[in-house]
Amino acid sequence: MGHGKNHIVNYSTYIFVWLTLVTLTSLTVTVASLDLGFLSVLVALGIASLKALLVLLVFMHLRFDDRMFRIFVLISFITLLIFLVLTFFDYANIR
Amino acid sequence: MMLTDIKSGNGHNGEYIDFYNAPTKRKGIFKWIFSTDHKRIGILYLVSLLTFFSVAVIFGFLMRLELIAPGKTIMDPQTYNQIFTLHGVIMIFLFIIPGIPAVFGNFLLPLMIGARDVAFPRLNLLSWWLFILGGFVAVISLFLPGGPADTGWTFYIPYSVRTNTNVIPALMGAFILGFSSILTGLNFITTIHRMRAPGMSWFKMPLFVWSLYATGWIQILATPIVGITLLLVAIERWFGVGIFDPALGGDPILYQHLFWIYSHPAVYIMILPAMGVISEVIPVFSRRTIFGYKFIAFSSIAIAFFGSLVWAHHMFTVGMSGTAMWIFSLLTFLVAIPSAIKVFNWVSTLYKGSIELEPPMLFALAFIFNFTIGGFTGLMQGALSLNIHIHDTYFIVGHFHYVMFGGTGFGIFAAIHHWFPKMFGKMYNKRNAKISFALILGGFQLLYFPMFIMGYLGMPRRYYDYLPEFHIWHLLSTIGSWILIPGLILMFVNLIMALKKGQRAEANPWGGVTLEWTIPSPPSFENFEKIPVVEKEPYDFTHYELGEEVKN
Amino acid sequence: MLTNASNFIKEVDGVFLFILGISLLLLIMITVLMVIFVFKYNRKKNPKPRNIKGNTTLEIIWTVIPTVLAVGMFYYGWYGYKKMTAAPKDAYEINVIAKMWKWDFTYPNGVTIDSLVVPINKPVKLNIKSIDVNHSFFIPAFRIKKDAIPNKDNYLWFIPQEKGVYDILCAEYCGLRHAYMYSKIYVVHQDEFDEWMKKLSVKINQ
Amino acid sequence: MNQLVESVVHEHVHRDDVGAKIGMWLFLFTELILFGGMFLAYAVYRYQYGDFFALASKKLDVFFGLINTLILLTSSLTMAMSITAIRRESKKLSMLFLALTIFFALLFMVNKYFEWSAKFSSGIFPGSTELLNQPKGIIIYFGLYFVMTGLHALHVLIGMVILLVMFFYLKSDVINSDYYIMLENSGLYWHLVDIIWIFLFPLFYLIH
Repeated sequence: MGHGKNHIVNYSTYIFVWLTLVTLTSLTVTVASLDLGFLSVLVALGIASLKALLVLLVFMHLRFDDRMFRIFVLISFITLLIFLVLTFFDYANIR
Repeated sequence: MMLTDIKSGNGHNGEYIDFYNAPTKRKGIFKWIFSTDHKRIGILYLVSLLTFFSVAVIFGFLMRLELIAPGKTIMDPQTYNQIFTLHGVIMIFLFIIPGIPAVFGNFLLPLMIGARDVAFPRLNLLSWWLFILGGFVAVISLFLPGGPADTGWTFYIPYSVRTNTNVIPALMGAFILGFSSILTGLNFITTIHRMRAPGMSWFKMPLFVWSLYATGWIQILATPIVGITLLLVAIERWFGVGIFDPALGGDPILYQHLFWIYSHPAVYIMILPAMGVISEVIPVFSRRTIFGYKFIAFSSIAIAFFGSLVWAHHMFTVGMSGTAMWIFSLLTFLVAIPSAIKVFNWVSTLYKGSIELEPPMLFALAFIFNFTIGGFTGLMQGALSLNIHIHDTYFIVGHFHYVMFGGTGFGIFAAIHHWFPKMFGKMYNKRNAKISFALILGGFQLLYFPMFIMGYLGMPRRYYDYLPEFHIWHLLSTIGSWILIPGLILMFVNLIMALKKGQRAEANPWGGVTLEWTIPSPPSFENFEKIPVVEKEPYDFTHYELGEEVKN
Repeated sequence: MLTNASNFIKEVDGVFLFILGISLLLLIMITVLMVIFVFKYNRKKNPKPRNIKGNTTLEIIWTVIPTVLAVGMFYYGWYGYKKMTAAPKDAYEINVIAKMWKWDFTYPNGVTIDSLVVPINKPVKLNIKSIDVNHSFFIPAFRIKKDAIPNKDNYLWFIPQEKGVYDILCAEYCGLRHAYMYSKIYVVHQDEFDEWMKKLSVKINQ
Repeated sequence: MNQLVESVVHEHVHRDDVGAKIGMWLFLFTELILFGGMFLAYAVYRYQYGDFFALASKKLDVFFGLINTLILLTSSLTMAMSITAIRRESKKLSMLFLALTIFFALLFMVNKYFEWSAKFSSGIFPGSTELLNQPKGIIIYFGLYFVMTGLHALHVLIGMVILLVMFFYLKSDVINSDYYIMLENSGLYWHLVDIIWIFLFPLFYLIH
């Protein structure tokens, strides 16, 4: 903790992550053109989550920051997930 | 009301100037509305909140007057519908939700954790400005052609996209107020994480601070949902995008889900800080440590967490899936448990205490009584079969007011009486305060208890007119308002008189042990001359046990 | 309360009295304890407090007992509710259309009237729809309620068990005349019902 | 007396970079949940009108979406590099990276403008007769599309303004290798805008 002491991320790390993100993007576009049925949603969201995770961990420094920030981010994503799941208990059953 | 005497705190060395008289760059009212001092902002909030409260009480009074007898009494149905909407919107968004955090949180949080201010003082001022802006936008429709919204404070779709009244200002007002609330929560969480005095570990924080922490998280994680929902209703009205309008394929039940995802946790934004207040008041007037500190602290977190998972119990009659029904019912019952734990711990705190029934304590004990009734009637609504019958009746109205007014409202009154000497450096007339307490409590019971009975008998809520068999209950209820309101007036007059004529208050008139009582009343601009180092437990009253009088 | 107007009274009033009983017991306990403590440990009588920090056994007791009670209450309420959803297949079906600010009841033979007539002791199923905003179909005497929501098909069912006239109210706020969105349900004997039905169909056919 | 004011004012603006970062993250959570509410609405309607959503999404041009995705990802890269640059005390480089970020943001908006105008000129916009004649699922799809990408674009605009301010702060040395938390926080905001788009892209353009 404290300013100036935490890790300075190298340009090369960023560029490597960026390349990965671009690769994942082209992957998801390619996969979308295939017909995977129900799986297509899962794959698309899975790739998107992976991309988001990379941005969070590297671009947004979560990997290098205090653990508390990771816990906070986890709390808010879990909250959102709970909202989604509980709402779907209403929808998934009746229609 | 300004203190001119420099030395009003006792046992304090060096030069002390209270924050009212601290030198500032600005003059007059600008000294207040542009101040980033958390204490001034707290008092700004107090004044603005009580103004809105008075307006909403007047609307409530008019509603009760209309309902004194079946048929038209003093207003037509449209006016009635608009008035109950305004009553709800103002009370909820402009009084109870900001209520304790904005006023007492702002004033006390830094004092209680031994800090000079909150983490983001300018953001804090911005919250107040947003609050005023939101309040202004929300009530501006009173003066617009078409009049204020007539949708109820819940803005249920599709009525809120059909009605011709000014719904959008109310929506935007609530949206802005949401951001004010978020910024307050954000500020408090950061403050609690970063600015605790040395030695104040998490379990040495006063319980009021714990409740503000739990509240802060709900404010941050739930409020944006209602923000976007209300924004979408406004967009629906402007552009007709179809997200909610059933004529275009929208789902009115989805609106209700989104609305209650916030608005149920909002109930805990309202009640948790009040519980925090009670946890402060009871030990002070019992002169002993609180019973089960950790259990009360964790139950705040548990309430915040479970409270976020029960929203759909507002929707048991809309035709949800069977799975959703039982899950939300069960979760609703589970959220009652941390609340019960708190009540039992508070009552146990009285055990072997040394109790003095000063006004704040009276309000706190009444809080426990009212809240217990409110809680039990809440359990009744959690039971599915029973909920079907009492949903949308006066039973709900009664329950809601027992929790929100009998709970949070009394909590606010307890807080005002408890920290009034600290905030203003003056002591009010205690006898008048006790009389006003008796009137408020008595009037409250007569006003709201009949609602349970007529609700169970089948009196639906939001009715301009009613069947003759409900007359007696409405009459009793209206009479209750005639006792309650004079009580409120007496209370406020008593406090305002105290500002002018009240005796100077000591630094620690009640013998409290949290940090805010260690500094003079009112505090200096800097709060603490030197940031204190905390060694003791938060409610260490052992000096009374040893027979010593209070030491500062 | 304490009537037998519909088949759900027993469940609803039963769970109400169950929770009310427990609540009253606990409320009295809490209040009496508060009052006793306030008097017994009054500062005049008891100037020296004792600092008791807590008691884990007590905490466990007053966590576990409310949990058990709460789960019991949940089960009781859910049990009654399950019956409310299980409409018998042979139920007499009537379509209910809610609109600002009126109820329309359409019988199987196509007759539409603005109040409800049903035979006693026979299950009735109401299919509830709304054509404008949200409403809620509410018969307080029968302890039943269901929202009428645009784009959604809801239903409820009941067995009327006592002859008489009962109120039908709208429980979900629906605008200007919400309080007057009011109708009646007549519970009559099967013979009366048949005769009334015959008369109505003749009228319609004319 | 003046000394007191000075000392107090100084006390009030005492620096806590970690605190500032906590505040920023908490704010980002509200943004996340704000969009989360809409994602929830999207999920529910997709569940109800899945076929229509698939049909409607074919009317969007994947190419536009893909280009904008790449633009935002790259802008995130330059944003992150700008922070590394200032921390390595190369102010010029940091300003260059930040300027690039702003440029990409502008590019995103231009692209968005063309995409939306194409939709508008083909008669698809909220409340258009063309759209109202379509099945309900398609009306809702485009309702969500316009609202969600619209709100996202609004965030891009706000981000641009913030980054512009940061640019001038950098230029005037308000932000420097010791005090860069403002730049870091603006970066966090910018990355969040990117993350939202990372989800919007497959949900609207890809899933058929």
